[in-house]
Amino acid sequence: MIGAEVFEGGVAERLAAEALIVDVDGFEGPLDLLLTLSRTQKVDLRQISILALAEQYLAFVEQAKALRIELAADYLVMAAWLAFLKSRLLLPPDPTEEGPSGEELAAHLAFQLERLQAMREAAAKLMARDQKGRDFFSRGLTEDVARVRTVRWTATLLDLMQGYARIRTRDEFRPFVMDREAIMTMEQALDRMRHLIGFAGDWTDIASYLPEGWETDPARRRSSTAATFAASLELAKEGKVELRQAETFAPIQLRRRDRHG
Amino acid sequence: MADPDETPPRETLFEAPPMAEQERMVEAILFATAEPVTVAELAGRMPHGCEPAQALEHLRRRYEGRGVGVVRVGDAWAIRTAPDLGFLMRKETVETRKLSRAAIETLAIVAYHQPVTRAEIEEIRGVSVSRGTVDQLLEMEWIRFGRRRMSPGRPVTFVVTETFLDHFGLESARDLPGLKELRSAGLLDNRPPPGTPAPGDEDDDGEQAALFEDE
Amino acid sequence: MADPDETPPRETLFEAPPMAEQERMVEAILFATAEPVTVAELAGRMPHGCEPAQALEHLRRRYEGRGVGVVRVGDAWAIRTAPDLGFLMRKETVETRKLSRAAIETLAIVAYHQPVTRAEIEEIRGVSVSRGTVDQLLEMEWIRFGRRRMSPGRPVTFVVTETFLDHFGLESARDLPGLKELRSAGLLDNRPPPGTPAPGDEDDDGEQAALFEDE
Repeated sequence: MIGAEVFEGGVAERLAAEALIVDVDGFEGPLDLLLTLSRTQKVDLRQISILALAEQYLAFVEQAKALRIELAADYLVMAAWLAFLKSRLLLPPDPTEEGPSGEELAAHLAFQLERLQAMREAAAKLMARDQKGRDFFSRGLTEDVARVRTVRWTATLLDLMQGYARIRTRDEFRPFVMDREAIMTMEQALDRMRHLIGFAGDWTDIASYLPEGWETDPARRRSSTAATFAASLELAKEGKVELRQAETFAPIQLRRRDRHG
Repeated sequence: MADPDETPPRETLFEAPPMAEQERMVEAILFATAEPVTVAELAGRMPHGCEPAQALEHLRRRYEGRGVGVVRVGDAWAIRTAPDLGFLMRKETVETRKLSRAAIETLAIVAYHQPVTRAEIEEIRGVSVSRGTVDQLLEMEWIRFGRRRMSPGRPVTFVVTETFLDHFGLESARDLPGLKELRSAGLLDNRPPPGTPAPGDEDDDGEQAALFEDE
Repeated sequence: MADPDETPPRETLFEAPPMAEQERMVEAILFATAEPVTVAELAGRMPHGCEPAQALEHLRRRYEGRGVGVVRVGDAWAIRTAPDLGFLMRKETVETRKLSRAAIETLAIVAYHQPVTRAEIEEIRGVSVSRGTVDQLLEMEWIRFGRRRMSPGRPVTFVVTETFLDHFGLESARDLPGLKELRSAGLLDNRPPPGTPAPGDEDDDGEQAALFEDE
C-alpha cells in the first residue's frame, strides 16, 4: 500500500520516512515515537529542543496522513497537544492566561522522555544481568523434605472399659419383652394373690405366694418378693387381708380378713 | 573416559584449566544437574583437556565430613546430604487418632483375660480378630507375646505391657475395674447374662486374678 | 533475622550443636532445595538453640570462590552455581519465555518505582499497559500486588517478588543496577504533569523509600 503512494522528496529521505511510518506498529505509543525522533537531534536528552521535537512529530503525523496511514488516537492526541505546546512556546506569554507556561510543559515533556529513556536503559541492564537458569543455576537434584506423619493411637481407660462392657453384654442382647421374664409387677402379683387368698384362711408367710420357680433365681426372687409384698399391702389397704410381723426382718404373714372381720 | 592414572603428563594443544578450576566446574555441574553425572558426561561438558575423574576426586575429598558429600551412584556421581543429617530432611508431624473399636475390644480382652490366645479373643469377641489389629497393638507396644499355652498346638498368648499400664495409669492389670464396677458405673447392664449365676461376677474376678497370677 | 554480632553469648537450656555442626546442617538444608530458605525456616528445622544466621555466614565465606556459592535472596538464602560457569550448564538451561518489550519495560518500572500503580506505569511509558503484560509478569511470579495506594479509588500497586530477585541474582530491590543514580537524578520521582494537582505525592515517595529501606 505504501509502495503505491507517491512521496514528495528524495528517495533516501522518502525511504527513511517510510521506514519510520511503516514501523508505526512497532512504537510503544507516542512517547516512544518522540523518544525515537529525539535521537535525530543527536544531543543529550537534557539539551533537547522540545520545539524542534514537536515540529518533527507534527511532520511525521502529516506524512502518515499523506500516506493515508491511520494513526491510533493517542498519536493524534499527542499531535494536538504538541501543536498547542508549539504555539505556547512561540507566542509571547499571555499574562491573563491561566495554567502552566509553555516552558513548564516543555520541561515536563523533556522529563518524561528522559525518564522513559532511563527506564529503557534500566530494563536493558536488568536483562543483561546473570539470570537464573541461564547463567547461574539452582540445585538440580533436590531432596524434598519428607513429611513424616506419625499417627499416635490413643485410647482412654473409659474406652477400654466401655469396649469390654460392650463385649460382655453383646451376648445378652435380647428383645426388651424377653427381659421381663425375671420381673414381676405388682399388678401381676395382685392378680395372682386375689385368686390365692381365698385359700389362705390362716396366717401364711407371704413368701409362699411367690410363683413357682421364682424363689430359686435370685433376680426373680427379688422381683417377685417385692411385687408380692406391695400387692399384700394393697390388699390390706382394701381390707381384704391382715398382715403381721413378729419382729423386724421376721417373715411377714398374711391371712384373709372377711372370715374374721 | 580417560583414566587419570594412565594419562601421561600431556602436552595438549589447548591449555586445560587449572585443577582448582576443574574442581569448581565439577562442583557446579554436580550441583545443578538433576541426575547423577558420569565422568564421561563431565568430560563432555568440560573444556578440552580437563580431567574430570581427578577433579571429582579432589571434590569428593573436599566434601568429606561436610553437610553434603560427593557420592557414587552406580557409574555416576552426585552431591547428596550427609547420611547423619537425614533428619533435617524430614518434617515430623504427630497425629493423634482414636484407636478403632476392634482394637479397643481386643485390647480390653487381653487386659481382662491375659494371658489369652487369639482363639480365645475371637471366642470372647464373637468375631475373628484381624491380623492388622493385633499387629497394631503389638507395634504400639500395648500388648506383647506371653508364654505359649500348654494346650494342643501350643498357641501363643498375649499379655499387656508396661507401656499399656503407663498409658492407662494403672499399677497393674489387676487394677482394671472389675465387672462389678463396670456394672455399677452403668457400663454394664444390670441384667445378668442368661444362664450365668449372678454371683458369677466374683467368679470372673477370681478367674481374672488367677490368670494374672499365672503371668 | 537475628544479627549474629548482636547475639550475646547465651546460656541455653539445651546444648546447641557446635557451630561447625550447625554449618553442616545449614549446608545440607540449602543443598537440598532449589528455593531460597529463610533464616526462620532454618531455625525451625535445626535443633533447638542453633544460630542459623551465624552458621550461614560461616558457610557463605567457606564457599567464596567455589563452583557454587551461598547467595542472599531478599530475606532468604540459597546456593547457586557461580555465574562464570554458566557455559557448562547448557544442558540445564531453561528456555525462558521471550518477554515482550512492553513486559520488560513494565517489569523494570515496577522494580524501580515500586510500589507503583498501573496508571503510573502507563504515565511513564506513555501508553496503556495491556492486561496480558501484567498477567504474564504476575504469572511468572516476578511481580505481585502490593498495598493499595491511599489515594482516590485506592488503586492497587505492584511490587517485585523474591522470585524476581532470585532470577536476577539480586540480594534485594536496593541492589537494582543504577538505582542510586536514577534516584539522585530525580528520575524515579513521581513528578506530575504541570498544572495537575498532585495529591499524596510526598506520601508516595515516603512509602517507596520505606519499602526499599525496609528490605
